[in-house]
Amino acid sequence: MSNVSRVEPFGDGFITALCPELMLFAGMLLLILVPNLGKGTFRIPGTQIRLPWLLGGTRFKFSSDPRLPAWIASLTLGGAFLSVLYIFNQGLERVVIVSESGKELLLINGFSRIFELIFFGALALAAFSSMNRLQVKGIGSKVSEHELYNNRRQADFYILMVTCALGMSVVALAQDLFVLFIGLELASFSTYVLVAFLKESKVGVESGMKYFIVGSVASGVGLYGLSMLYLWAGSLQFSVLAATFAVSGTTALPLIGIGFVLVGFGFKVSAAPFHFAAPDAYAGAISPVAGVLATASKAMGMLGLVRMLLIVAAPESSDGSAVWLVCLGAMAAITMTWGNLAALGSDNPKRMLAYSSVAHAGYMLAALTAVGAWNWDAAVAGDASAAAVAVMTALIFHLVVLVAFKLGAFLVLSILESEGGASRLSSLGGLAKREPLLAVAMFIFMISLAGVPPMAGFLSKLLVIMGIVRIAVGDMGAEIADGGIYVLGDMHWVWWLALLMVINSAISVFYYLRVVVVMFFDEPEQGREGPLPGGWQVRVAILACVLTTVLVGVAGDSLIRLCEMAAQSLNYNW
Amino acid sequence: MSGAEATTTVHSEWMQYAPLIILLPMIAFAVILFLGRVFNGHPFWKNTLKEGGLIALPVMGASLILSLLLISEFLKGNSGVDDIFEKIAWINTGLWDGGSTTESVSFGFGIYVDHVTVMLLFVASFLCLLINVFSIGYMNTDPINDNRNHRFYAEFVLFCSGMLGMVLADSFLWLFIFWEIMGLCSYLLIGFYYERPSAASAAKKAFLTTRIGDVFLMIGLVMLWDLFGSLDYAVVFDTQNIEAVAENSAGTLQWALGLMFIGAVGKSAQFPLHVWLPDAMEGPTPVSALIHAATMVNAGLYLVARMFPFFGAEALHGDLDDLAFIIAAVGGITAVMAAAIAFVQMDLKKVLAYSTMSQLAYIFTGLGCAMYLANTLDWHNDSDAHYIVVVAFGASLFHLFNHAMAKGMLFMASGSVIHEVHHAHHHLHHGDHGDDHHDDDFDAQSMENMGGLASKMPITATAMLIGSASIMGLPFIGGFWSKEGIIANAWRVAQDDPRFLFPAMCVLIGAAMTGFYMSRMWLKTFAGKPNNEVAAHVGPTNIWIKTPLFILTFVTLSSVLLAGMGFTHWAADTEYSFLSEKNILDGILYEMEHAFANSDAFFFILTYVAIFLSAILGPGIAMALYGGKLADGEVTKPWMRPVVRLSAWVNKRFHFDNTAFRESSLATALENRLYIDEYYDKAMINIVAGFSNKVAEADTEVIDGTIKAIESGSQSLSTAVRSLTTGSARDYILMVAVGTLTISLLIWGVA
Amino acid sequence: MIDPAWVSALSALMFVIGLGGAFTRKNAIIVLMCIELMLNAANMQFAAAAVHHGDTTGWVYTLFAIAIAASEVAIGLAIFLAVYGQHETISLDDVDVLRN
Amino acid sequence: MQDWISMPLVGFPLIASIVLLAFVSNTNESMRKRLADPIRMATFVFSLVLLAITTGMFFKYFGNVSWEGISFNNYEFLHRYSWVESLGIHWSVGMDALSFPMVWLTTFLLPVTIIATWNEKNGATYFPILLAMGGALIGVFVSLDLFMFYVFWELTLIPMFFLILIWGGADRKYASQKFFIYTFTASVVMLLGLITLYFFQNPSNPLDYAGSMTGRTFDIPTITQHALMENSDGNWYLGANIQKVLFGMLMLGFLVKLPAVPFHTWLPDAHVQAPTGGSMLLAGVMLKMGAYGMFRLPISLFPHALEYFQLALLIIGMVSLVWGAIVCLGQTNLKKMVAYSSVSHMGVILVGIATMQPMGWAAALFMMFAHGIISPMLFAVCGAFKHHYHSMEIGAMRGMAKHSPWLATSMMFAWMASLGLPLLAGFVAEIMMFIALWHFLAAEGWSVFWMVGPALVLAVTAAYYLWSMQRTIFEGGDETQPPSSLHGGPVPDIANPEKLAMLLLAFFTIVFGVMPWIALDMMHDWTIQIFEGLILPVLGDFNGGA
Repeated sequence: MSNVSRVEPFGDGFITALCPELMLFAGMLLLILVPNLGKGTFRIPGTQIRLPWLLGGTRFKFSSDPRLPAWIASLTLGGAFLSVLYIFNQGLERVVIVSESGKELLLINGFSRIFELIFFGALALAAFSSMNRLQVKGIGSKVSEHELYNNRRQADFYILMVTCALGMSVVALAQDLFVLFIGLELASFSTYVLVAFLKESKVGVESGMKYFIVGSVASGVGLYGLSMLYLWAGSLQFSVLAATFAVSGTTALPLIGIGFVLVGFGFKVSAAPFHFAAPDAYAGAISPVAGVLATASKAMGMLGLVRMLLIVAAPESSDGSAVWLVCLGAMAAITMTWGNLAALGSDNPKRMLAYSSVAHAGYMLAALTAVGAWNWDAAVAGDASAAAVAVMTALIFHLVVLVAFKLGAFLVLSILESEGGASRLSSLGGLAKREPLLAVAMFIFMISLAGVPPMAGFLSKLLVIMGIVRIAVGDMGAEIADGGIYVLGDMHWVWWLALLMVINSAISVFYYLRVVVVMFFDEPEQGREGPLPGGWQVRVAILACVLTTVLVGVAGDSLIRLCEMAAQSLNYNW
Repeated sequence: MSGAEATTTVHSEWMQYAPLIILLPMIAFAVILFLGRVFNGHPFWKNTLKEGGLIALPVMGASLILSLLLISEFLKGNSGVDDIFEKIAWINTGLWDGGSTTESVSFGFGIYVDHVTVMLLFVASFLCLLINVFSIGYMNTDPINDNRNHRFYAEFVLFCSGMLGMVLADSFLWLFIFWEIMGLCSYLLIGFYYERPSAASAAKKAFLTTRIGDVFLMIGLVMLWDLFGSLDYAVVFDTQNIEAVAENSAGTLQWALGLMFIGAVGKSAQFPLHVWLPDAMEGPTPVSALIHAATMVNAGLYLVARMFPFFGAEALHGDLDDLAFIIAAVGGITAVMAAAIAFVQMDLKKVLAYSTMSQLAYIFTGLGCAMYLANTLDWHNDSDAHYIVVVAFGASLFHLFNHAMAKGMLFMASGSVIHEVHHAHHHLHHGDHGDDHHDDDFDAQSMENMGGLASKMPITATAMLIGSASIMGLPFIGGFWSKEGIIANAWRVAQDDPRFLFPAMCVLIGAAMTGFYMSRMWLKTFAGKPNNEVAAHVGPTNIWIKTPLFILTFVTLSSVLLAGMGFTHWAADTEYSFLSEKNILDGILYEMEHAFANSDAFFFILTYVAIFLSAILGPGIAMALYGGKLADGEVTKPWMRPVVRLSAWVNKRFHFDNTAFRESSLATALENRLYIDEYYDKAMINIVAGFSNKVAEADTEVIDGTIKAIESGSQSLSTAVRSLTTGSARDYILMVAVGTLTISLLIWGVA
Repeated sequence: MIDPAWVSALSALMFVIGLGGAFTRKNAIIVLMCIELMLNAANMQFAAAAVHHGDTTGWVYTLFAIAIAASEVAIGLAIFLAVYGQHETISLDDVDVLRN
Repeated sequence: MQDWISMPLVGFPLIASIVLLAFVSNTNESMRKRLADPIRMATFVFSLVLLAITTGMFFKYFGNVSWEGISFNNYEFLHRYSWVESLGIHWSVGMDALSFPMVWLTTFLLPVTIIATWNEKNGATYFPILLAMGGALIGVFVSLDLFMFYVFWELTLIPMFFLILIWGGADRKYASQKFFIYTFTASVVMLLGLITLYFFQNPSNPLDYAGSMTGRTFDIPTITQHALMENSDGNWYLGANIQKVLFGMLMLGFLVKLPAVPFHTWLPDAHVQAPTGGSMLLAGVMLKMGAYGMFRLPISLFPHALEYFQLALLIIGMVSLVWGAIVCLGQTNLKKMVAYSSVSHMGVILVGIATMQPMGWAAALFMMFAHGIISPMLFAVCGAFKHHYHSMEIGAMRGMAKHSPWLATSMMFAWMASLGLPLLAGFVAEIMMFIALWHFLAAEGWSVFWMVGPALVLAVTAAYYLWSMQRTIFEGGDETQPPSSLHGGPVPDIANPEKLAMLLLAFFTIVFGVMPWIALDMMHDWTIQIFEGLILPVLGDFNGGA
């Protein structure tokens, strides 16, 4: 572990190393305090002396502004995002936070940082665009300015956003499986509440309940898997687990343990068959939250899987027989097909996007499978580590750009939602006439989701496919050049996942295009002919998403390099 | 960019202008069409320029003059066969035949002049000019054509361009190209009266029927190309090249030529692709005269005549006789069949149309026989055989010439009749109201509405008489010289090869039939008393119409001179010089002697049998049935009086009742063109259209249906998949549990 | 001292009961209880493993897990209350506005 | 040398259209109406500039490039700029005699399409979309990078999708989606093929322009060069099995685009519903992308597989040729008939390719070009017919020659050109194809009857065209009975811009029919170059010689 500085909690360099996280923490505190600032006084007991202590009472004008929590949260999350970017720009220092007993708790490197970028970026966009748009009266009614101003729940919402970010960043940094799990739970609990935030509506609470119940079962299974691993290895440190795994990894206990943990993360990435609650949750939650679920939360689950499978179980696969590979491959195939098929007939745009995010989870799982197969056959595996880095890069890249267009699509829906619902495809009717630029933005998101060039979605899908194919082909090219004779059947079976993936992309075009057709072709629903509700924040957020989608699609090289750097930092073996 | 590529050098001064013969009309096409579009209805355009007629006229005149200059130059012997001007490399491409390089291949355009070219060039350019003159008299005086004659003239000149181009082209490829252009013009001109459904359908029929032939022609050309690596006459007729091909591909060559012959069958309206020609009479009469009598239908003959060098090649001796027989047999069948159908036609132009088919069939028979002779006789070394072959081939070409002149004249004359009958009808029934013409059932083309016109239209009647005589082959007049030759040759071949008895019998019988139906036509139109009031009021025709008739009458009559000059011999023999070989009087005497006092007893008898059939039996029966005096007080020209009187006498003396025949099923079948059209229509509708509908259905139901099935299948699959998301959290938890179990089992199992 | 293996076995049994109960029971509260059972099975296993390995970290894990379980209950009950307010039932089968 | 010239050829139209569209989207309805005229003029002038550039290239004003004598896998105006360096993706553009005619055709059709649809509704958005279409199409033809090629390949779908969706006919919703999904499906399979091909490079001995991350390159000239080297001496580049599979995957994308039976059913739907401008570009250029792609990738890279699949291609080609024509005969919809005729003509291209003769390939190339001029005219006529008579049914309007002589003349001309009348552009390709086909068949010892099927297609083609003309141009000249769909309104002839467009198309149909060498010489040269540079060195004596 060279080049890594070890830092103890609150020791030297702790604050600089964890600057973004600490910013979040401070932001959380501010969110709790600032909206409560008022002319409240504290009467010294037994006296009539009232000392102004600024909490409670009649709130100040600035502190009663309903936009304040949103601003604080956005600035906090945005600041965290920018600080991570700044850190990247400065040149990343690898730092590991160790406990007093020498246990590694958190590791700061490119890989964890880039995931933080995803989390903070998605949440910042969601927070910023929810400003003014947060519905409190349930889906179907417009929010009056008055209702908005008098609602203190604004603060709760944004606090949850920030705690969510905090939990996610813990997941990103964790070097101990249990720490990771705690972060995961922190983020999960926040999202449960965020999903159920619209408690005044039937669908809001219902979605929250389902998400909560199924999520809890999944994390229960995961925790039990953790306990099995602990029972087997005696520690949940990644390094210890990996070392133990290399010795006795193929016994039943750790394997089933890993399988259980996989269930816990599988729910987060909404992999089939753990995805069932996801469409319901997305449909019931308000759109920015659904967007967060589809991007940041999914990235978190993916991160867990990567840590679990590639760090813990990778040594086991060095002999070319990763046992979880088949399992993951099957899951990937089922997930992408299921998601696409289900989305095909869905009339609710949010459910459709939910199923599409299931499909995207399938693509990412396929990539993960490919990483797992990275040195499947010594004869033809070739420069396997480079290949594995390539797939990992693709996976990260996909998660990063997904924020732009998946969240962007949800944000467009959120505008419609604040107008009175976006639960039918026809709600989008005539969008091209009502607000052409918004329709164009949605169009860009849709074709990007479908993987049509020159959007970022194409590049990411291309990278994933390229990664898979690269793993599958291995070093055959060099072998052929040396006179080896190979047939297509000699490739690793993950190649078929790539084929399934392109076929699925083709299917997916159908439902993405349907949205476009409705926007550009159909007439608006009755009573929705007029202009859309205003709000520059959400439009700025959408613009940011559009620009990212297009620019990354057209000139994605630097982002690819960033992701590659992150992927390289994942494992010393590579 | 390789545009023009010099392959040969320029020799003579007029020959280099040969392309202008084709180009001038082509340019005129664009000019007339454009000016017509722009100035349509303008008085100057309409009256002074005759809606383009007077633009076409000088152009066609120029073409004729250039042609004549070319011909005279050729006759003077100033030019070889194909070294006329710079050849244009039209298509450059390459082929690979094994080996390490490709071969470059080029298709060029050039001009090729030989005897056949010269003859047909004259026929085409001369008749085009005359018909142009005629058209001005015919088209511009009928108000129904007002404001659309520019279309007629434009298409007319384009047609002429195509015909002249076809004749002058130096390769089969360009022959085919101009051939198709003629087809297009024929289509457009037949459909000139586009508003009539019958015209529209006739135009389509003409194009399609010939197109079917063209398809085979094209395959034939492609095969021919593959054998020779070129389609240039200079290459394919080269003896050494033919030898090379003959060595191992004689069978393929016969196939290629046979397929090309199918194209000729279509273009020249021979059985079984003859159905379009009678319908094509829907076009204006000048079109019928030009395209369907004088020029375009000769294209097929020209093509077959062009194949002669293969048949005559020593290397292919005896290899192509089957094809020769097929050509002769197709001719024989058509000759009799068309003549029989002509028996019962009442429509003046249709009679002529069938006559055309029949006469073209004669020429095919003649060509077939000549080719058989050329292919089986050792004519390159044996001078007797050489003479036989040359004369046989020459007779066919001479008949082509005679027929073109006579039939062009006949059509123009018939046009003149129709024109005047139409006018008379118009005058009589509509007065000067200027009503629409087509609101009644009056048929100006039906011979029922004519009769006794000899006195009213003397020049027309004369022309018609001479033309008919020429077609019939009355001694000394026009077609006699060539037709006798064809019949004689057919029988000569029949002596060698019994298969040829069939065409030989056909042409002999056909001679009598021709005599009958041509006489019938003339008598019904010009002799006897007017059949109705309209016919009684027909007046003389205008000068534009008369002039060409007049000229052609003399051309037809003067064919005896051509015969005397050795046309028959010259047309077939490149060695033979046209003007200098023989004294013209000697020539005529020689021909006379040859025809009437043949030293060979067989041919001596044959000649007189043929003369009896065509000049006595056929016309005799016609006179007996249809002859008659003119109406009282009507007098015709002195030279027609004997004919009319003779017919009246025969009619009186030998008249018999032909009702039994007229009511027989044979007559009905003939009237219905032997039901061939009907069968074709049925085949089109039931088989082709039915099949295509089925295929179109299969396209939607099966191929697109598969796509739609995938689409709807995936939709229902989607519904099924989504219905698994029941909405109950319990089921979701169950799925998580199942998933957990499965994963555990899977991992365990794999481990 | 009881052999940790027995504790593990017991925890496995608890886990199975919890998981089985979670998808067989309709009432959300009972399902929540089943989930708690699953979490507690994990806790027990952590504890047993800590003993087995003689590693105190396991105890810490257990404590954290208890805290997690507690907050889970808090969130769950709040959500169920809200559900009841809207749907007037907390039967998992009957709360199915969102489906397909 | 203006090597950079291809870049603005692609980039400017795309950027200009995006700018215009973004500008227009921000305006309201009435403003958009007023903007239609200036935007139309702007796009028109712009397209004329493009045409001037490509025409200048032909006449050597630009770059002084001779389009003949460019040896195989060499390109003029070659311009390479690193794009995504890590993956070996370059902005790599260039032209050879294969792509240049297509580029010229695109730039020619663009202004003609604008003229022909001068009065299209929603002009302010319509014309920029046309421009974007043009840019994307040029992009396909000039790309010399697999990634770029694919990007532009898919990019063409987007403007066409909108053209159909917004300006299309009654069933445009279905048609536009079907068009998009069908062709997209095929091309993603192609994409997987391309990527698999990419990774079969040898990273331990990387080619030029290889990516830093992957050690492989997307650069077409480099790959082609490498494949050429590997393919020689009877070796199969990448081995026989892999080469065949990759060939099949690439061909699938191209066959659907072409389209060949049985992958053709998106075409009639798309064409019937597409607006005139869309149809013109779709039939004129977009279909040719398929044939172009075949030459550029599978044929250039996998000649062994081409030889292996020769017979299959021949059969697909012949079936397309015959099937398309017969289906035409059973159509009652004018535009559908014309659409199926395209299927038939694309069969000619495929058969030409399958002959594996320079002449057959030149025929295919010339067919691409000739059909690119003729078919827009066909669709312009159909569009005008629809526009004026409000119906697409054959027989809805008869006697057009009387009512609309201009339209009737244009129709007659276009139909005749399409059925292969000599001295019009289509004939040259057809006769060359037939000669090459028979040359191949005869060498293989096949019977002449195999020729009759495709040749009879010419008669069938004539049959359906003539039959449709009989029921539209001819007959029913009675002015008192205009089509009922006009509701007694006046019977108009086509407007002046349409006339101009028809005249232009007709003019070039004649020019390339009478003087085919203008385009054919460079195509011929290209076929010779690829034969002598690739096919012969690689395959040797493949057909056993003729």
